[in-house]
Amino acid sequence: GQQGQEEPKTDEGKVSEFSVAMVTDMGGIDDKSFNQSAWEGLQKFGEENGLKKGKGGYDYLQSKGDADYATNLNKLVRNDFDLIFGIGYLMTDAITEIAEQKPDNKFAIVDSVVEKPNVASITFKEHEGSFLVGVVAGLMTKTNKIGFVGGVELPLIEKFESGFIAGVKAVNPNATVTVQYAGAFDKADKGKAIASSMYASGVDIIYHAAGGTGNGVFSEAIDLKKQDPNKEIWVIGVDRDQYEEGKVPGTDKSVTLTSMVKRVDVAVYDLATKTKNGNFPGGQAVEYGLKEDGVGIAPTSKNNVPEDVLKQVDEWKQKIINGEVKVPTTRAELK
Amino acid sequence: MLNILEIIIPSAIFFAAPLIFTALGGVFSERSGVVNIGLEGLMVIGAFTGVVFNLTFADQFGELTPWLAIVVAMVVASIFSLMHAVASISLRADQVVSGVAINFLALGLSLFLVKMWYGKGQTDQVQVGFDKIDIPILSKIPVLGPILFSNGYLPSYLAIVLAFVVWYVIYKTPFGLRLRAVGEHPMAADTMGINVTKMRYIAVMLSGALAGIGGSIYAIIISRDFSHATISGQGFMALAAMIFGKWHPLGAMGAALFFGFAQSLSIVGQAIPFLKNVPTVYLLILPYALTILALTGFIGRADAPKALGTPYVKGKR
Amino acid sequence: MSENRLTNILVPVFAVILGIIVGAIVMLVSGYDPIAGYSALLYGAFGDRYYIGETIRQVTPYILAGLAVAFAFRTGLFNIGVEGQLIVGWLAAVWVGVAFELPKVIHLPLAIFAAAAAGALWGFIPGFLKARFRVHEVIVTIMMNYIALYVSNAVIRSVLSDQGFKSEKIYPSASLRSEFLQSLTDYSTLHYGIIISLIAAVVMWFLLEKTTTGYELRAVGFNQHASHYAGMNVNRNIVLSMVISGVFAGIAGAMEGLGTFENVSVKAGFTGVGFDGIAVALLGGNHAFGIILAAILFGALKVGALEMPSAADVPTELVDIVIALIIFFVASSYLIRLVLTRLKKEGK
Amino acid sequence: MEYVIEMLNIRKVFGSFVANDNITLQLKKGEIHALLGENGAGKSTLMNVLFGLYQPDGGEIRVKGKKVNIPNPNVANDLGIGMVHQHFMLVDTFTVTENIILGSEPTKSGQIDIERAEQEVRELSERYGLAVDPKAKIADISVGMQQRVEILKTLYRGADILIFDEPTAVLTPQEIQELIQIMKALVREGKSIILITHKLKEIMEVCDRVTVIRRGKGIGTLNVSETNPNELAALMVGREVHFKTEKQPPKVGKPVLEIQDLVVKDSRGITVVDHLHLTVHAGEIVGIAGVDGNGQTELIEAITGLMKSESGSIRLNGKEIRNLTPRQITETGVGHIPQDRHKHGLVLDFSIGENMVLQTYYKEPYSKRGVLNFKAIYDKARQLIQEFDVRTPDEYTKARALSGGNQQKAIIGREVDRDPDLLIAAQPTRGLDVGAIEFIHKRLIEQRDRGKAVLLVSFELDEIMNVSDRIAVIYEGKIVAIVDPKETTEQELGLLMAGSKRKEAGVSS
Ligand SMILES: Nc1ncnc2c1ncn2[C@@H]1O[C@H](COP(=O)(O)OP(=O)(O)OP(=O)(O)O)[C@@H](O)[C@H]1O
Ligand SMILES: Nc1ncnc2c1ncn2[C@@H]1O[C@H](COP(=O)(O)OP(=O)(O)OP(=O)(O)O)[C@@H](O)[C@H]1O
Ligand SMILES: [Mg+2]
Ligand SMILES: [Mg+2]
Repeated sequence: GQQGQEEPKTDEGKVSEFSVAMVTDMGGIDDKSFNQSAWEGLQKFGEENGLKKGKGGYDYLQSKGDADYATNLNKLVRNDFDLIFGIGYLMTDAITEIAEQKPDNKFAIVDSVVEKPNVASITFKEHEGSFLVGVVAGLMTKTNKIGFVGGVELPLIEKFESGFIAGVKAVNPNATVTVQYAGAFDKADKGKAIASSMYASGVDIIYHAAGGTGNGVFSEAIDLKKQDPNKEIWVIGVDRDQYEEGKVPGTDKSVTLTSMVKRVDVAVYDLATKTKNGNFPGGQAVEYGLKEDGVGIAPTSKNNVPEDVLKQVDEWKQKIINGEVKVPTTRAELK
Repeated sequence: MLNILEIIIPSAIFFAAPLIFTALGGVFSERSGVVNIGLEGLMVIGAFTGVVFNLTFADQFGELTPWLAIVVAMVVASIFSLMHAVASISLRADQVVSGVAINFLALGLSLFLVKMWYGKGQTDQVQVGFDKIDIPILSKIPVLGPILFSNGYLPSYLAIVLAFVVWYVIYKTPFGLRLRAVGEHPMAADTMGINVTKMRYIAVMLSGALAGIGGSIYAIIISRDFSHATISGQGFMALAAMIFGKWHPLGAMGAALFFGFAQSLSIVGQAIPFLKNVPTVYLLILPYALTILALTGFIGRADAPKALGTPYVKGKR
Repeated sequence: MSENRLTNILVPVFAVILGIIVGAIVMLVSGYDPIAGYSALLYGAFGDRYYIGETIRQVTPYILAGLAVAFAFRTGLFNIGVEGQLIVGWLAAVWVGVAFELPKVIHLPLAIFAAAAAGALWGFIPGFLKARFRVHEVIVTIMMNYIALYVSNAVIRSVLSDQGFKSEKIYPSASLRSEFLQSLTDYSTLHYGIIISLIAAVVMWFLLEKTTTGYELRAVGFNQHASHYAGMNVNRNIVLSMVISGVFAGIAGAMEGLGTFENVSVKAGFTGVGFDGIAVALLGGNHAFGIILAAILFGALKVGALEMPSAADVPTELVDIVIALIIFFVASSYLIRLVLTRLKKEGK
Repeated sequence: MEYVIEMLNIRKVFGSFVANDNITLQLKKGEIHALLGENGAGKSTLMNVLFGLYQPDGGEIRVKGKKVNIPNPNVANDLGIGMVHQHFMLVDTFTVTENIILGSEPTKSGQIDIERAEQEVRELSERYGLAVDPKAKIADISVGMQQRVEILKTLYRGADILIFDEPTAVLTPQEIQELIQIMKALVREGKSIILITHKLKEIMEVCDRVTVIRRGKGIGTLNVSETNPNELAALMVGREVHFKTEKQPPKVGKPVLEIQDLVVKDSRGITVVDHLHLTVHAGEIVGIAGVDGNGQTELIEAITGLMKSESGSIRLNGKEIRNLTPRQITETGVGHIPQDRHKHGLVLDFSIGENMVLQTYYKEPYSKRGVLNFKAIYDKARQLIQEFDVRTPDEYTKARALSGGNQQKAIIGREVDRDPDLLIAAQPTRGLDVGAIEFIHKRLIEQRDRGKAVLLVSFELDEIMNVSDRIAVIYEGKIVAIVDPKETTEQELGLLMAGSKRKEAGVSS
């Protein structure tokens, strides 16, 4: 029957209290990317509402493979969490299926859209954020050669790519952007090799949207910087403020020019609060852009980016917010 | 074109180095007659130890840290390889099986410890790595200098040097002669008063040590942290390189360099004009397809050491 | 004879027990509560009908992957390529599943057949190269794994989707799922694949032990010269062995594609099922029925593990350690046999 | 006259099986001492104990009067004991020198001093007239040469007590003669030798004393001068043994095997069978005499389809079978007792039963529509084990566990039972004791009397002389002579085999 739920094996979870949990993809809550960011949001929410980690409070489950998504989501359902997040587009199918099976539970998915009455979808306007870091790159490149390293060639990543290129072109039409995909989000060696070939061919700024593969980009930039400290090369971080990742050992410098931050934490926090207060946006697709502060450039940017550049970035930001500029989300739109 | 080579060759060498170390380890083990599918796992242990040591002691040892990290990784991995030795030599285990066990155990254990010590799925980024260097004189050679001896990492070059050292040890020294004898015809070696068990233990531990180095330099130079994805298949590629190289140190090195070249070609290729509009998938499968072709075509069959995979039991024919 | 068989059964049992004990010790020394850990594991695997369903679902591909590895083993070949054969099988099954809509009686078998064929092809290549050029099957199968991974990803992107990361959902007519099983196990992803894999086990046993084909395959596995002398076609048997092994692996892929996921998506890395298959085969003593038991054990461990972090906050990796230890003890069965024979002697 | 070696009441047990049961053997300085016994009597075991490969479970060993214990071969070497093993202990991929110095390599600054080693080897081999090339790879040299390398290994380590385990089982008559000279030279140089052999003739020829063991028990030691082959045979088997297997004159029928102009090239493209003609009729045994490596092996592999031939024709009962597959050939009625029982003859990890249907498993009654019928298979196995007196616990035992002799009986049983028109027997009695040999010869003659054609290849001249009705001498891939055993002598054959004297190859072939 539809009402398949059973009592959780321990009833410590008090029904009165609001409990929320999330399932990560293979990244885990420390992937220096959206999983981690999401967990930070959830923790913030938990602490502010005096919840404790675990059943009946706030919690997470990490997946070790595609096969685990459904199982993990179900686990949380069976533990009676009131709101359950699936983090990452990989979770789409699992959420869709389980949402159907458990119409009385509330779900949310990040980075993808699921049209079910009991699912709230959270997506981001990565292209907008990418546009801004594109502006930074366009203004700061010395060689007029800029690089973009993507993880897997997906519509999602294409948003980063197109937004970024648009940003560059907007401020520096005769700069060229070399685009290359590593084919994976967890192949640091490929990231490093790609970066090495890009820098060697004169590129001086690389924007990566490649998760763990990006680590390779950083390590290459750092090694080059160590070899020749006055070499002008930069990396633009993604998802979170990656200033730390760019730190050059033995110095206080970082090769991280700026980062396109994607405030999954904010979004998760918002949605959890909304739901707690009884207005769960079921069936809706909430999109977080510059306007909602869902995306933007990292505050640490000022360390390496001069004032005037940041000023221009702000101007573009306004233009986008008030609709003067429409940022492309696909290569097609870019043309 | 030259410029392209300057990009491809260094990254080829840099891809190859960890494979070379590990494959050389494999040569020792299998030359003594012990199959070592466990290279992958031993690399994992090496990577794990290298990174953890580096993170923990960076402040004490400063620039020395990565080198010490390699040494420690080497030691720990060779101790770990003892399990394989005990199982497959003393307990007459099926060597493939115990190798598989090593692989599972290495990954499970190291991730378990990472979760325990760092409370998360991967370690932090190591701060002190190896520096890119231009080899003093050599890098000044016209043409070749920039292609072969610039923008490299010292460990990469050491790997190549080591291959020749191993070749010398295996083919020129009494130890090498005995090692090969033990792998070809242990009973003959035994009747000549060679301690088969001891030789095989040494060989397996050497393979552990070298795989440990391979894993640690991979982690420290490339991924800079340790996670489930750090070592994913490199051990098997090293195994392939060893067989591809016909259980010969220089052959193994050649094969590893070949893999490295194909790898970097598949990546850098996308930047090369005439390869630009080739679909990426072809470049991605290039290394593996090439290897198969090479083996089928000009390399032909390789002859494994005769006693490979068979535990030695006194007085049994 | 029978005593021998008894030891052959006792060895893995002891191995499992030892593995679990050492696992407990590991938990103790690293400050976790073994009781809590294992009871969480147990609950997560068999705690209620949902978990049982999930466990069986996980067991399904394990059985087939184990059979694939074992079949090659028994004929003297080491097929590390099960992973790759599984991936192409998965792809092929889903391809057929989404390509057209047919009556179930045709569509489902067709999809499974496609998977088997794909796996067979992926096994044929290393088999052929071994037979024709004496190329070491271990390398070729390793290489074929990567090729399978990248090719299937490429196909998913360009053929099965428009630059997307996953295919459409397969038509119900090709699905192994069923309302009945779902209601039975409260919406677990359990599907009819388990029946197929059990049948496969019987097939393997019969083929290898009872038929002339199996006799030839085993003979070639043991001694190629004698087989040649006896008038068997050695090369043909090598190829055949890899092909059949690939068929099992391919069907394992179909289980994922038509049952567990009902689609196929771009993979960042290997599924691991193929490699776990090696472990399953080894623990199962490369014997069809042993493999079923081994698959059940590993399936339960894998699924149960997911409960450990939340319920006992023990890292799931503990299970991988236990599995590794079990394999290790099986490998070192000589030790256990020694002990057993001692015991027997005492008994007399 | 003091003893250099005394093995007193040596006992060695494998599990529950007593391989040596209080055996005593005493070796005098400068003598050649024979150790005689059936297959599995315990000879190799006893010697392995002396050489430190096995530890005795009882008894004591004295070397030059001193009580010693020999935990490993090193100690044996230090005591001056060297062993030439029955199954050679050589690494094929190594050179002669590498094999000899293995374990005690001369070095120069950590590196093997190969030149010096080769020099020493050359000197040694000249001193004893062994004539081996220090640089040659083991894989490329003849069995006889390999054995000399084994001898050099012991001499290199300064052994003065040498153990030879069945050294002549693998040698050609010429090589045997040379070996005997070598042994005599060794004794002249003051060495003492223990010789294991099944060949009484050799014992009579070279040995001073002989110790006989049966089923692991010592029977006694005799002076060779005071005994004779029949007595020795009786002592070791425990019953009367007939060497000359008596047989009726052959009833020769129509030609069964007709070979014309057969040319076979080996893997390196060298012609090894060279326009060979040979005919074998129903009801006769044709023995092929020849020195190893004159094309015997290739001839047989060509007939049985294990090897492709270049040109010519091979007809069986008039049907052309050249270059058919082994199976097609077997089915046209060829039985083959292969030279290497472990490589070709058996699947050692199959049970005896499974081995008994190696060529017939796909036929009724052993299988129906591709499904094996194990009852039929094991019934057959039981019957053959019975008929051919294969000593084995049961038909489910793995072939590996049987002694060479019993493995051989099993193979012969299988081949004979298929009732082929042509039975090819290659080295059918190599390494077997006289009892087993007698049995096998009986079976071959039985086949011939049942009107079958038998082709026998052997390096053992007396076997050839004994069993054959006609002897074809093969030399450099050609049949250079067809002789009647009753009208020839070993001397003549030896010369023919050496290719020196050419007798008109009777056109009868
Ligand atoms: N390592 C062993 N383990 C168990 N049994 C053994 C072992 N070696 C020999 N035997 C048994 O001991 C008996 C004597 O073996 P041994 O090799 O001494 O015979 P042998 O006299 O050399 O025979 P042959 O004339 O065939 O060489 C055999 O019957 C064999 O079954
Ligand atoms: N490890 C062992 N376990 C049991 N029996 C053994 C073992 N090693 C040798 N034997 C047996 O010891 C006996 C003597 O061994 P050996 O190899 O000399 O046999 P063989 O009859 O001389 O055959 P061949 O000399 O042709 O190889 C044989 O019965 C052999 O099967
Ligand atoms: Mg013997
Ligand atoms: Mg013998």
